[in-house]
Amino acid sequence: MLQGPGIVWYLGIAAFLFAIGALGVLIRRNPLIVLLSLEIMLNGGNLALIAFARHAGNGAGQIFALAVMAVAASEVCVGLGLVVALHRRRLAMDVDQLSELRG
Amino acid sequence: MIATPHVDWFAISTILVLLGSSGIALLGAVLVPRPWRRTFAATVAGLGSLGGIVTSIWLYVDSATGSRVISDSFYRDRWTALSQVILCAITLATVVLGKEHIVRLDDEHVAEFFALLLASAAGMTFFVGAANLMTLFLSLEWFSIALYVMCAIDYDIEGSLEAGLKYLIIGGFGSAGLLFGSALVYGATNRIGFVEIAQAVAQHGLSGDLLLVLGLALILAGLAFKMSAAPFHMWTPDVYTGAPTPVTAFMSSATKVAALVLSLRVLQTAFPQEAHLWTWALAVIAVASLVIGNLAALVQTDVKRLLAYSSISHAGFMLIGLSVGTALGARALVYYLIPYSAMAFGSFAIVAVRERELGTRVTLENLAGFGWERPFLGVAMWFFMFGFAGLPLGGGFIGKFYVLSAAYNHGWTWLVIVGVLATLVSLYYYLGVVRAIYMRPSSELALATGGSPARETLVNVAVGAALTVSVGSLVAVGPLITLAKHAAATLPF
Amino acid sequence: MILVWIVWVLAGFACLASAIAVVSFSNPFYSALSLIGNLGSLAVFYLLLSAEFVAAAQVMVYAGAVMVMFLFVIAYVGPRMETPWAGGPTWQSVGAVLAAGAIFLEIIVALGLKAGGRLKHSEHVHRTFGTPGWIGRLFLTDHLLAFEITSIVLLVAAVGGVILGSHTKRRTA
Amino acid sequence: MTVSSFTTVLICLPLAGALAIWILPLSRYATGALALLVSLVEVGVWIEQAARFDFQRSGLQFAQHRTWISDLHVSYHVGEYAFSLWLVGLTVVAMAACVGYGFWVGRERPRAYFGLMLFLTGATVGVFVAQDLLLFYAFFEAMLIPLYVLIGVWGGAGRLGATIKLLIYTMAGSLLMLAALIVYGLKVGTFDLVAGPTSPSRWLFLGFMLAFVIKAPLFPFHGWLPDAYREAPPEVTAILSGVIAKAGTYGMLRIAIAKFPEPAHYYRTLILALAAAALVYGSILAFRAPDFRGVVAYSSMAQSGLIALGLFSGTTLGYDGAILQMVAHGLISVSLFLLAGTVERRTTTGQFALLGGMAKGRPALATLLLTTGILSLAVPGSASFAGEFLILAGSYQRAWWWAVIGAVAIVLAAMYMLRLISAVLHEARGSTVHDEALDLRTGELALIVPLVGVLLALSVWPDAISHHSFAGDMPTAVVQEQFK
Amino acid sequence: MIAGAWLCLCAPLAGALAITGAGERISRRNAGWLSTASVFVAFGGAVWSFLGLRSHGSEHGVISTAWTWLESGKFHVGLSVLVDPLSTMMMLIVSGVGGLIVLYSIGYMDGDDEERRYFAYMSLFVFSMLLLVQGGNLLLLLAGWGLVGLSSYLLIGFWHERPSAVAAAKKAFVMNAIGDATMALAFFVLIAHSNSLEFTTSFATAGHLSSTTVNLVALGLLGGAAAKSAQIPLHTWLPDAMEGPTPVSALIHAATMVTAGVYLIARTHPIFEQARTVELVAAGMGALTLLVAGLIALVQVDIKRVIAYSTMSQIGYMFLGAGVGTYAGGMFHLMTHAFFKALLFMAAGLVIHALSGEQDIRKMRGIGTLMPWTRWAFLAGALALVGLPPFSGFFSKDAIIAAALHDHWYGVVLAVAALGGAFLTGLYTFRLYFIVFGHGQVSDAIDGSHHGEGPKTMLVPVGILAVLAVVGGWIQLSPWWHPVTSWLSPVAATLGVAEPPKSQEVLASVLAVALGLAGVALAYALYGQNRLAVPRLPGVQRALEHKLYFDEAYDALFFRPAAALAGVLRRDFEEPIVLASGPDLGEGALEAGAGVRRLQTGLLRTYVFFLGTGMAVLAIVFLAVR
Repeated sequence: MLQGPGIVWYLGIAAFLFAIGALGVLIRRNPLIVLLSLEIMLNGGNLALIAFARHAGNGAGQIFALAVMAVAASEVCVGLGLVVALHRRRLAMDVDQLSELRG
Repeated sequence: MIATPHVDWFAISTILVLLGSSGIALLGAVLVPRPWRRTFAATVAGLGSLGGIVTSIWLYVDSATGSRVISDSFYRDRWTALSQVILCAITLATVVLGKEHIVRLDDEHVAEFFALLLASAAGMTFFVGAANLMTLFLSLEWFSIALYVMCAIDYDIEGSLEAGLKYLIIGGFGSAGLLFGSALVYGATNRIGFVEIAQAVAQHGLSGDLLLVLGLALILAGLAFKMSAAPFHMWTPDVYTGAPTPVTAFMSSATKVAALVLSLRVLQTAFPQEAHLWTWALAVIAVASLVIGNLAALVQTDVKRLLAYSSISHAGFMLIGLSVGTALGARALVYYLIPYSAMAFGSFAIVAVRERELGTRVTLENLAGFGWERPFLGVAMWFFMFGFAGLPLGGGFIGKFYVLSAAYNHGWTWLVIVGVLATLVSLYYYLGVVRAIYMRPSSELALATGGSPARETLVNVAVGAALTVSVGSLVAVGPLITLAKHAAATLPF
Repeated sequence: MILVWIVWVLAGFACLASAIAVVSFSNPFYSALSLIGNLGSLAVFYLLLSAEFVAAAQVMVYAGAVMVMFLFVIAYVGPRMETPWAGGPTWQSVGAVLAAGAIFLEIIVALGLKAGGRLKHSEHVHRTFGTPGWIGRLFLTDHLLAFEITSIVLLVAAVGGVILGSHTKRRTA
Repeated sequence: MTVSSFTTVLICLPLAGALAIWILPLSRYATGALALLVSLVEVGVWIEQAARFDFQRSGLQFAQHRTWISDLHVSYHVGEYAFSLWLVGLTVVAMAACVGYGFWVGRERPRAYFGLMLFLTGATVGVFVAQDLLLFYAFFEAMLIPLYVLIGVWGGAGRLGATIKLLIYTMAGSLLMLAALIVYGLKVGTFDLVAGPTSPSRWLFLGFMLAFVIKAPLFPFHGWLPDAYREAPPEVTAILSGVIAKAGTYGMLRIAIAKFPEPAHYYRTLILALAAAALVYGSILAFRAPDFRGVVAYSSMAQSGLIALGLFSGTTLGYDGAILQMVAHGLISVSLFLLAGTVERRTTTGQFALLGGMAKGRPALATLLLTTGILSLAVPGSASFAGEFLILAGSYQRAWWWAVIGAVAIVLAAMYMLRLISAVLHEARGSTVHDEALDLRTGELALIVPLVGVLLALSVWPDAISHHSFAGDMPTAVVQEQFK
Repeated sequence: MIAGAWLCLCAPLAGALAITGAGERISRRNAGWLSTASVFVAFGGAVWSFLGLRSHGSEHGVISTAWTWLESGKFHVGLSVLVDPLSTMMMLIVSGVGGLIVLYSIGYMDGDDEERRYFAYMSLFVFSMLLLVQGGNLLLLLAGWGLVGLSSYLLIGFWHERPSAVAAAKKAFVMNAIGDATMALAFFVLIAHSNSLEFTTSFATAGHLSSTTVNLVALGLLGGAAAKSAQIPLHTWLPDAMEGPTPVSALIHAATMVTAGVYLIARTHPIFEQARTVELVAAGMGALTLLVAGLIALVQVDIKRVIAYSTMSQIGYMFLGAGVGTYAGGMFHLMTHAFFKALLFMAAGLVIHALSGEQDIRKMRGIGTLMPWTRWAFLAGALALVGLPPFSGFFSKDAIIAAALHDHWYGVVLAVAALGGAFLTGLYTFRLYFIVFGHGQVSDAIDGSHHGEGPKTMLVPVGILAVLAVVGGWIQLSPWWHPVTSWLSPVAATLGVAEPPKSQEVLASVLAVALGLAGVALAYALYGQNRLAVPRLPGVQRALEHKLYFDEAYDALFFRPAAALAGVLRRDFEEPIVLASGPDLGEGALEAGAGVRRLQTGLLRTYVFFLGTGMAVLAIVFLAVR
């Protein structure tokens, strides 16, 4: 039996994290913060997975969460690589400035 | 002692072959002296994808009855195998194209490029066989991450990094949605395997369950993003334009194949009870893609952007086949994918040649006279454009016929009408390309300096192969449909 | 019980606050630090949800390795101040809130409607649930393939990072 | 080679020729010669086929059937009825003349040009012999592909706009036809034209008809016509109006009328009205067109209207007359446009204001233009008169006013065609007509004289077509039985 | 016999083809001889048929079919020739007079650049005319009908550098096309009812038709006849047609083609007899035309136009005759008219030729003294035209007047008109004669350019025709001697009502001759001796000089509205709506595309926003629908 608050509360937190992360991606221009916001979104998903795993009492959720962690790390790795490359190319750290391609 | 599951190595042999050659290519990046590196890596990659084709064909032949392997997390069936054949063929063509047209600077990162290409192809070949939400998500990220890097690999070109970053961030957003959706579906059914999800829904009467449909919505959005279907398409033009053209060629064909094929499997296998939702949703998405892709393409001057929008509209067409959720639709989809990917790949390859020759972005303006200067590529482009437009110069014609037939069979005559109207609009810009390459004298064109002389041998081979496939699929409809039929037979309809 | 509730409330508060902080700090450095707090509070949740191994991994992998990487890069490129909400058309900011809010509300509504139902009673779980050994067993049996491809994803990302980050001589001109 | 494969040979020979021309690195001269040879062989094959054709027997002849897409019941099914035999004949003869014209004037980029011309031949023949809806559609569309390039590359100054218009208009129609044929084929379970049953659906009928009325074209679907006819190279315009437009009217007969008898009956008055409108409107505009090709272009539209009038009158005379008129007008407009080409080559223009007086010292040009023009206005006794007479007699049996409108058009035709003849040949010499402009040369004569000769022969014996288009005496019955 | 008919039909065609095909390989002169020969061969054929038919004694003639020309369902039409009394008579006239005129042309056209073309056209015309008269069914008749119109067009516009000639040619063709169209409509009715255009079947059918229908058929035929024979209201082309070379006017616009309308009525009289109303309309039309044309002829100054109006007037007589039922009378007048009118034209042609193309009679004064032969020939023709005994016109014209008189009140009106016409004929004919050939000062203009009498090739045919003009009428002197009527009776039996008693014949003859003489006398007074001043009626004169404003009226009523309609359609419908609608739709699509393109801002956040919104919307919909 789950102690403390019910699974729903955790899920509420997860939803909030997902939403706030999305908001971050939507309103921030610094690619680094955008990447951080993406992490928050993924963590929201992770929390949901683990909460459901606990709720269902089956391990898939936890495994999934672990894998997601690795994936998140990978994304960050590539994302940071891009940021570094941007920096090297003396490009602005502002996603709004990256609008060479449009139309 | 842990009882590890039985591993059916043959089922994942294609993936292994691709991964293995990716590894060898990567080693080559370190061990092979620089002058040989390009040739070495390309050869390894070529052989690898060739091997992939062989093994996946073998797999197709040997998997008449579908089954799940390795703790039920991967499908060994003809649907997987056929998609793998297509994917490996695209990869091979990309290798051939990339041998000459990727990363001009000191051959830096060339070997890594081929390694990533193969890794990404391996990811896709896995993706199409994924049997649960976890393997789905992981393999999606697998090939996506490789693609992010490939987009940005030529970071000296203007826009390459921008494309990479845009793709990464939007892709991350999409995957996060997919993840959350998977979590919700998992929460609703306590299962992650596709088959089990459907079973759970059936057993517990979960159809219409709030969490389930919410999860389905998020998953659908994440997958639609990968197919670059509107309104999840907005990254597509920018990324296709900014990425090195061979990568664009690969993405426009392979990614779509993978995303569409897998989407059909997920939806049919895991969510058959929610068909009333996703069929309509996909139909609407298809219409949106047709409308937006075609209208936006009308006003493009940059050829890569134009083709990018065209790929959005074709995603719309293929989504029609997907959306009807019938065996006919599945056949239509698989059939459509073959000429489509050949044409998409071929046209981008031709753009790559022109780009290299001019040293600048290819626009409709500076395509002038191209058809006369390079007769073969011109004719090929002609075929591709008319084929895209659904004129009977290639399988695109039958493909459209097929998906529209599927739509009608499902009772969606309105979708047939939308499809033909969209084709009509698309005609304008496809003809525009033909007009640019043939009907304007090249004297109108001030050739930019800084281009390098075209190296054409291998490109011609790649384009020729694409041309053969696209025209051949018109003639050999029968056999291809039989293949598609057998492949689709493994899905539950 | 009470203790659990207190921990939960504290962690929840920290989690929400740090998440908001991440997206609102104008200095990426602070944002990154806030994220560490966020990850930490999540780890607490994981523990409460009997996911010990995940909690540990969260702290080590995420808060440790990943965030360190972040901080390095932020230090490398130099923290660049930037105000949230600024730039871009107004409709987009409004739309951003609406979209994010809509997603949030949808999930909340879905949960709220379900809260009284099946979600109310969680399963009893065995003591080993979430332990490293249990996780390890799962990794080697039911989720062998997922485990393997996770490693491949990491490998690909590593290669990508190297390619993107490597600093070679630029062509002059 | 069995007898049946004649039809396939007719389709594939030019396609193979096209391929050979594209692939073989031949000289300019050799390319043209090869193309001409191929098209002449094609004519020969057709003659052989016509000689073996059994006009007494009803049903499809020289048929071949192969499954193409099994699960949708689509097949490669080709074969000829008597009336399609004539249209195929028109196609191969016209194409041979036009290829010859291209050879004579020495088109730039010969390999591309001749390849496309042969491709066009194959596709057009395909339209007339296809007995499967999808195959028909494929050929119907395939015709556009070479046309687009032929006009766009070798056309006049306004060619780009004209090509876009041509394609968009005609595709707008044919894509709706695609929708209609999908619905039809799936509903009845086969795409085969011979085996397929009739359908009472009015929507489907309209879907098919739209394609045909645009292709023909009938009023008011002719927005593409003036530009395309003016900007295309003359031989391509000749094909457009002489052959391609006939694909539209052929489709009306083979598909719209045969497969949708009930809707055809229901919409008969509407379509007859459109046809009559095309007839009168085209004639009136032809009368005011300021240039050679403009006149012929609008007159082609009028003639399409006339043919449609015959077909939709639904009478024996109407059907026979329509087939005869298709062939006769096809040959006439090919000759006229080729003549327009020869005039334009000599004067650089087709504007009447700049032309005139060309008859003086150019007897061959004058004679041929006069003869063709006179044939075109359907002077009594000519093949085109025979066709027109049958059509109008047939439409009279439907309702008297159609014949009256047709009779008005006879007068209008005389007016515009005489205006054309005198504006080019007669009165004072135009400012662009120089003395050095030669009479028709041997090469040009060799192209146009045979066409005119065929027309004259048909004038002497129009029954060759009018009585050999439908097996048996009653075309109405044959059409009702769907040519079985 | 049949072979003769085929020979007759084909010889001129062969001549035309040979001249066309030979091109410059044949000399101009030889082309002329070839053409002449071909027409005389045709004449031989005609004679052969005539003799054959006489000995054969066939009542209704013989039809010979070469092959089926057109066939559709039950309807079928053979390429066949008909040899019967009516057609043989016409064959003889056409090929005989035609041969003489073609012969005459050799001299007349000598020196023209394009003689070959001329002779080809002439042969083509003779062929067409023979096809018209020999055609074994209505459709072939129509074919010949159209082809003569074509040849007429070609020959009127022969001098195509002259805009007026081209315009006249076009006018002639279009007017005739109207007639062709009405005939075609009449045929459609017949086909609809009998599925046949054979003469016998059609005539039999006509008997079963309702009176409205048969009237419509007859009206259609009458339209064709009126157009071809330049009867009011379709007459305006004929005077303009004088733009053609004079032999053309003689052959086509006097002797043969324009009288085809009479032939048509005679040929299809069983139909007209079912439609008496229409027949009477035809008679009235003839009467009106003969008066109007006679009046207009009074003021014309172009020698050929005067004769042209006279032709219209004389054809009016023939229509009158046919209309009241004396088909043979009409045909008889047709024959004599062919002789004397061809003669008049050819004599006029001699004058014109001598004056190098001058046609204004005011500039010809005194030419008679220089060209005595011509003058005598012309006089013979003029007297025949006026219808004084014993010249041919007397016999034929008076028969018609007598027949008309026989009918009830309407007949009287017609007869009065015809008698008025006789007076007018005398007046305008001799006005012409006295102005051109009268005694007087030879004008200076003539002296310099005059060539004297023409060459033998011209004089011989004129001589022959002069003789025929005098004696041609003697073969029938109704009611006492009437071989023509009997000859034609199997195919064109005179209506009973049109069989005038002898008293009427005498009365008509006396009145006509007296009035004709009065006309001549007045002309002599006015123009021959200038004893009387020409009365000054400026309004009337102007109206007549403008040919009673028919051209102007047609221009205002038909041509201008049609041209304006075409202009309006082109400017206000075709260009802005039909041609522009496609591009406008295209513009619309492009604008929509530009709109979509503006959404593609290049800003990452916009893209994510759409992705997020898409997710949210999808989720809401799914939750709502489930």
